[in-house]
Amino acid sequence: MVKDLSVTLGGLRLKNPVIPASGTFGFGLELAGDMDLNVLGGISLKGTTREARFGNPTPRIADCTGGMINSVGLQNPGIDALVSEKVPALRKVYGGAVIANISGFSVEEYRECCAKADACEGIDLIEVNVSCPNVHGGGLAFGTSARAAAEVTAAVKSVCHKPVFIKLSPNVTDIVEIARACEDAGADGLTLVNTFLGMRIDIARRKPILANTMGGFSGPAIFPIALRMVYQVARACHIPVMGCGGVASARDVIEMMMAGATAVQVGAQNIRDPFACPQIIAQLPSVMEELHIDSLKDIKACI
Amino acid sequence: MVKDLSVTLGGLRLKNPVIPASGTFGFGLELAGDMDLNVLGGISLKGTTREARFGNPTPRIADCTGGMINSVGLQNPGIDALVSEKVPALRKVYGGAVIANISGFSVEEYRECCAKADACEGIDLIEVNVSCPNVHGGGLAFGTSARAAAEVTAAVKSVCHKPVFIKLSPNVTDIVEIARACEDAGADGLTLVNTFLGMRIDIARRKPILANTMGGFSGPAIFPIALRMVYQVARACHIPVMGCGGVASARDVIEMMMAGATAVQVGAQNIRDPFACPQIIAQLPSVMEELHIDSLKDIKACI
Amino acid sequence: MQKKVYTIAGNRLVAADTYELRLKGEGPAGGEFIHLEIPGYFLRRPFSVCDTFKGGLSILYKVVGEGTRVLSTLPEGTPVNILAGLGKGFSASSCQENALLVGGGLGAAPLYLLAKELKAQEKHVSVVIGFNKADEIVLQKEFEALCDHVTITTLDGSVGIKGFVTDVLKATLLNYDYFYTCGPMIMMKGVCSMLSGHGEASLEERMGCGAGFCYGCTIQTTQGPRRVCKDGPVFKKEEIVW
Amino acid sequence: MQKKVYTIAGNRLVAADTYELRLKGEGPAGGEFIHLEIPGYFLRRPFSVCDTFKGGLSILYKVVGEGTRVLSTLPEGTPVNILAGLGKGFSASSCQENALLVGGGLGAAPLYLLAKELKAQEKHVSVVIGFNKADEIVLQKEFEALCDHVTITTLDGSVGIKGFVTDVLKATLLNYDYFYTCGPMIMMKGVCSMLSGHGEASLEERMGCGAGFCYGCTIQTTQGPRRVCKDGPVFKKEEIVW
Ligand SMILES: Cc1cc2nc3c(=O)[nH]c(=O)nc-3n(C[C@H](O)[C@H](O)[C@H](O)COP(=O)(O)OP(=O)(O)OC[C@H]3O[C@@H](n4cnc5c(N)ncnc54)[C@H](O)[C@@H]3O)c2cc1C
Ligand SMILES: Cc1cc2nc3c(=O)[nH]c(=O)nc-3n(C[C@H](O)[C@H](O)[C@H](O)COP(=O)(O)OP(=O)(O)OC[C@H]3O[C@@H](n4cnc5c(N)ncnc54)[C@H](O)[C@@H]3O)c2cc1C
Ligand SMILES: Cc1cc2nc3c(=O)[nH]c(=O)nc-3n(C[C@H](O)[C@H](O)[C@H](O)COP(=O)(O)O)c2cc1C
Ligand SMILES: Cc1cc2nc3c(=O)[nH]c(=O)nc-3n(C[C@H](O)[C@H](O)[C@H](O)COP(=O)(O)O)c2cc1C
Ligand code: FES
Ligand code: FES
Repeated sequence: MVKDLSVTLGGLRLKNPVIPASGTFGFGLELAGDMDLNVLGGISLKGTTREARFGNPTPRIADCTGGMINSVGLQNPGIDALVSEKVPALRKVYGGAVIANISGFSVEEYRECCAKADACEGIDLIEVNVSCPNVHGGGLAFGTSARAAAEVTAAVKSVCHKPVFIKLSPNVTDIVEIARACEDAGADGLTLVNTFLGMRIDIARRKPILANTMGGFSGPAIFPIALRMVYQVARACHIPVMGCGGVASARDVIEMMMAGATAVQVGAQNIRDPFACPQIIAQLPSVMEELHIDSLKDIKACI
Repeated sequence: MVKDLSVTLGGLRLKNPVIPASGTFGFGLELAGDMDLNVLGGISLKGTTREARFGNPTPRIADCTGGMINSVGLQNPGIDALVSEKVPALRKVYGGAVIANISGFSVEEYRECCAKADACEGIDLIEVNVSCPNVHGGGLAFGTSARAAAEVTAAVKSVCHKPVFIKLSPNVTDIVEIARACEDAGADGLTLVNTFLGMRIDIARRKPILANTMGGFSGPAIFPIALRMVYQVARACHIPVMGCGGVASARDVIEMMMAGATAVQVGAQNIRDPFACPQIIAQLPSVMEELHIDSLKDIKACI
Repeated sequence: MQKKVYTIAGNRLVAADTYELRLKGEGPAGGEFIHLEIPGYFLRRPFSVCDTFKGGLSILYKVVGEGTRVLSTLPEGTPVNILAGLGKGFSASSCQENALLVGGGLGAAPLYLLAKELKAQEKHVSVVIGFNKADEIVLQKEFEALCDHVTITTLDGSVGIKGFVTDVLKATLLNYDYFYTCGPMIMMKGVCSMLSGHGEASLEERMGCGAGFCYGCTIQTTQGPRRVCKDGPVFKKEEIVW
Repeated sequence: MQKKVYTIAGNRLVAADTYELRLKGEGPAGGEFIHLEIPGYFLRRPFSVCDTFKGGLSILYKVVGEGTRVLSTLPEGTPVNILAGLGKGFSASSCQENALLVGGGLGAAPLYLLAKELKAQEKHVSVVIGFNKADEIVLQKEFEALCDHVTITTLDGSVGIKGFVTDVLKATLLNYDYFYTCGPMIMMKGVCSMLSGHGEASLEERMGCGAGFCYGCTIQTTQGPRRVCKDGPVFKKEEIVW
């Protein structure tokens, strides 16, 4: 039997739910020569800010059991280069859903960048990463306070016509509280989760491995926590959730969807294996067959 | 050169910093026939409450990449059986530091249990697990609110003469805030961290693996997050920290100590390998040699 | 309990999705089950000892999930880390003279080791084992070579008697003073409620340590909470709360 | 970039803590370095291609941490998952006639493949490579068989000239129109500031993807931010910000 992998996300039809997560697949272009990008349900582009950023000093990467820590620090060419160069170039080779991932250090920066992304023809959906420190709010990440997350959401929604998904940080006591605040402020959907704050030490040199001391931890190691958060939020909110965190196989995709995700992002696993997403997509039909699933739409939050 | 593995924790001298974490080594007695317990620096006993508890229904255990989830739910024989039976029996075969791990669902229960533990001769140190839901405070865990954690700390300290360590939950936005609140309320030390709230789904049966839906996730997968929390808290507080979370090797012990831990607990790794602690202790001298460490006291927070 | 590194001496398909794993290694590896590390998985997997021989033991396992699937791909010569000497097994001495063994599927595995022990004690052994289909049958020849009566049932009737093992117990007058059962819970429940005499059943739970100290496998019994891995997996019929 | 499963055809100790790993497999596996999966570790490890041959390639690696220690235990026949065809390597054609290669420790490895290419283009090749001690020397015979001049230095003077490679560059009049260097940063910095002509150096950074899309290995250059894995690892002397 032919399997139906398609899903509908924020009004967009995706040919399948598998989307490389922001920051783990560049702007798509970097891999266009190595694979057929068009097998991907969508692509979440590298996090973009108002100005171009070099990011943090190296080392920016540390290996961990079942995952990795990164402190890339939002290296990007700035929103103007995104909409005028990166997206048009990607659109020439890619027909699926293009997701712009926007970061900012002030509500104003979020609003401005999202307005530009909204006006860019090649972008289908806007994902707002609220994990950045709030420079006007004492340095705590926007995503760790329900009020700040709601404020960003409302500001962005006021300038966007395209679907807006808020991407939440898992480094919080109560993810549901923050998710609800975003929903109430008008978010069209949520992406759960970003990285966990982690750290490794080079015990021979007696100093942190990362030049930046701490960084974002992700990979298969975080899957059970991400899955729990997706489950809690999908039950508490009415807007769709993109599940993200530790997904590395077709089975993980299905588990995330059963927990309540409408689509699923794959992050660190791409870095271990650039062909992870096409491989997962290729494996989905046989895993669906084994589990007696005809359409992925049927399993959302089925537990 | 002979290596000095000893450390001083809350005024106690431990022959080495390696301590099986609460709930992952029973009451020590279960393993007394299988190994020489006296190689262990200390033993943190299974979490104990006022009344005996059966715990949660099975399945209580789920496997994960680099770790496991448990929802044992504090099965224990109650504080009276702990002080009258378990500890005296353990004391017959074990001479190291005995740590009672106390849980409760109200401040009053914590106070009462800790007072009994304090009065029990065989117990050297009291570890207060504030991860339980606060039945009088709306069901949120004591350990997720600085105020509730401080309240438990003060209540327990008012009845204890032995050193009291508060064991914190990592499921919080700001671990430093909670650690400081406990320090200010008189804690003699902190244990960081307890398990992360996680979940797994049996995708063939379409239901959560655990009868209890969610449970505590731990094991090597959480090491980078636990290490980061130990690092942050050890820098912010003046009281000693027992580092816990994902430790599985002698190198991990040293990394935790470099991050700021005075002693180190090993949890899920015991469940994978009952001989993990004696093995780690046996490997410490050669790893110290390789890293030019003569005494473990020298590396605490050395980065 | 002992931790050992054994070597795979054989890992072959013996029935549908079912493999016999032969492990060789030094020292006694008694106990009712072993707890086996599978590369890439954090927790060990428990398997009943099906047979022991000089310098080793064998288990029968079914591929039901990821771990057993990986296990089935490990070639001869692969070292395997196991905990051995785990669990309280069947008590052969509880039987006076005539034993009845009732198994379902791979529940037959630990019954085989028991049958050998009962025969060593010169007791009469009757065996009833049930399977879904012919291609799932295991140990038939081995039991026939060893025991006094062997009855096979299949759900589809392709081999032996058509139906459940309980159908046989209902229809046949079996002579036994003690019974032993291992298989799906629903089957064992039926067996225990149907058979009037004393007997024992071997239970299953998801396990953490497998060695009695994590309390991950606790069940409620008529005697209070008990750990399946250490106080069991075999419990007396009267102890079990179904 | 290609993902391949190659097989270990040899993994032998060739110097102190240093192994030669020979991998065989199908298809071209060009590129400056491979990104190799080590069982039990999440991230791959990058290693320069030292030599290529029909149906395979070899690398030289030093055991410096956990991953390389595990790698050194893998026996012949083990399948290894690699990404091949990575990185922008040395440009042999930038040299007109006389090439100078300066290596430190295992920095000699990628210079060997370069030397082969330069010789294939019929250029003169002088090599200076430095090691700490005699037991760390690698590729000496191979370079001697291939190149026009080979100078070895050791810090303790046990073999060749006593001192650093930069001591040789200072003391000797070397005839070259283009130089290539690979080794510790501090050495390459000395080499690039000492040698007046044009040249290239191969840099190292901790890597994530190794293939240009995670931006984990970005450095600042005189031309702006560059990814060591994709825009490098080889950069022109003038591009590098030390
Ligand atoms: C005392 C005992 C004896 C057993 N003897 C045998 C035997 O002889 N032959 C045999 O084929 N099987 C036996 N089992 C069941 C066997 O342990 C599981 O089939 C096996 O663990 C499944 O592993 P998996 O990775 O393929 O499945 P997965 O579902 O991928 O495993 C995930 C987790 O669930 C656990 N799990 C899954 N199914 C079971 C189960 N039925 N019982 C306990 N834990 C489970 C696994 O151990 C693992 O921790 C026994 C179980 C117990 C408790
Ligand atoms: C382009 C390139 C080519 C290289 N070629 C060689 C070679 O030919 N021979 C050789 O012996 N080594 C080479 N290295 C260094 C080699 O990658 C590291 O020694 C190796 O990754 C160490 O792994 P480990 O697990 O033993 O060390 P660990 O310290 O346990 O590794 C932990 C993490 O740090 C990274 N890491 C550690 N040291 C280095 C390093 N010096 N450079 C980059 N990443 C590092 C590892 O890749 C891993 O992600 C090269 C590095 C780069 C970037
Ligand atoms: C190298 C790297 C860079 C990342 N950059 C971004 C980013 O720019 N914006 C963002 O929202 N998330 C970023 N993330 C987070 C991922 O998109 C994803 O949310 C997280 O890694 C969890 O998924 P995983 O466990 O599958 O990696 C980055 C992750 C990694 C590993
Ligand atoms: C099976 C199991 C039972 C546990 N029971 C307790 C407990 O009773 N009290 C407690 O404070 N922590 C308990 N924990 C948490 C551990 O003590 C430890 O804090 C946590 O597992 C993190 O360490 P790890 O990653 O080394 O496992 C338990 C953990 C496990 C795996
Ligand atoms: S599995 Fe740990 S006590 Fe039974
Ligand atoms: S390592 Fe990923 S871009 Fe260089």
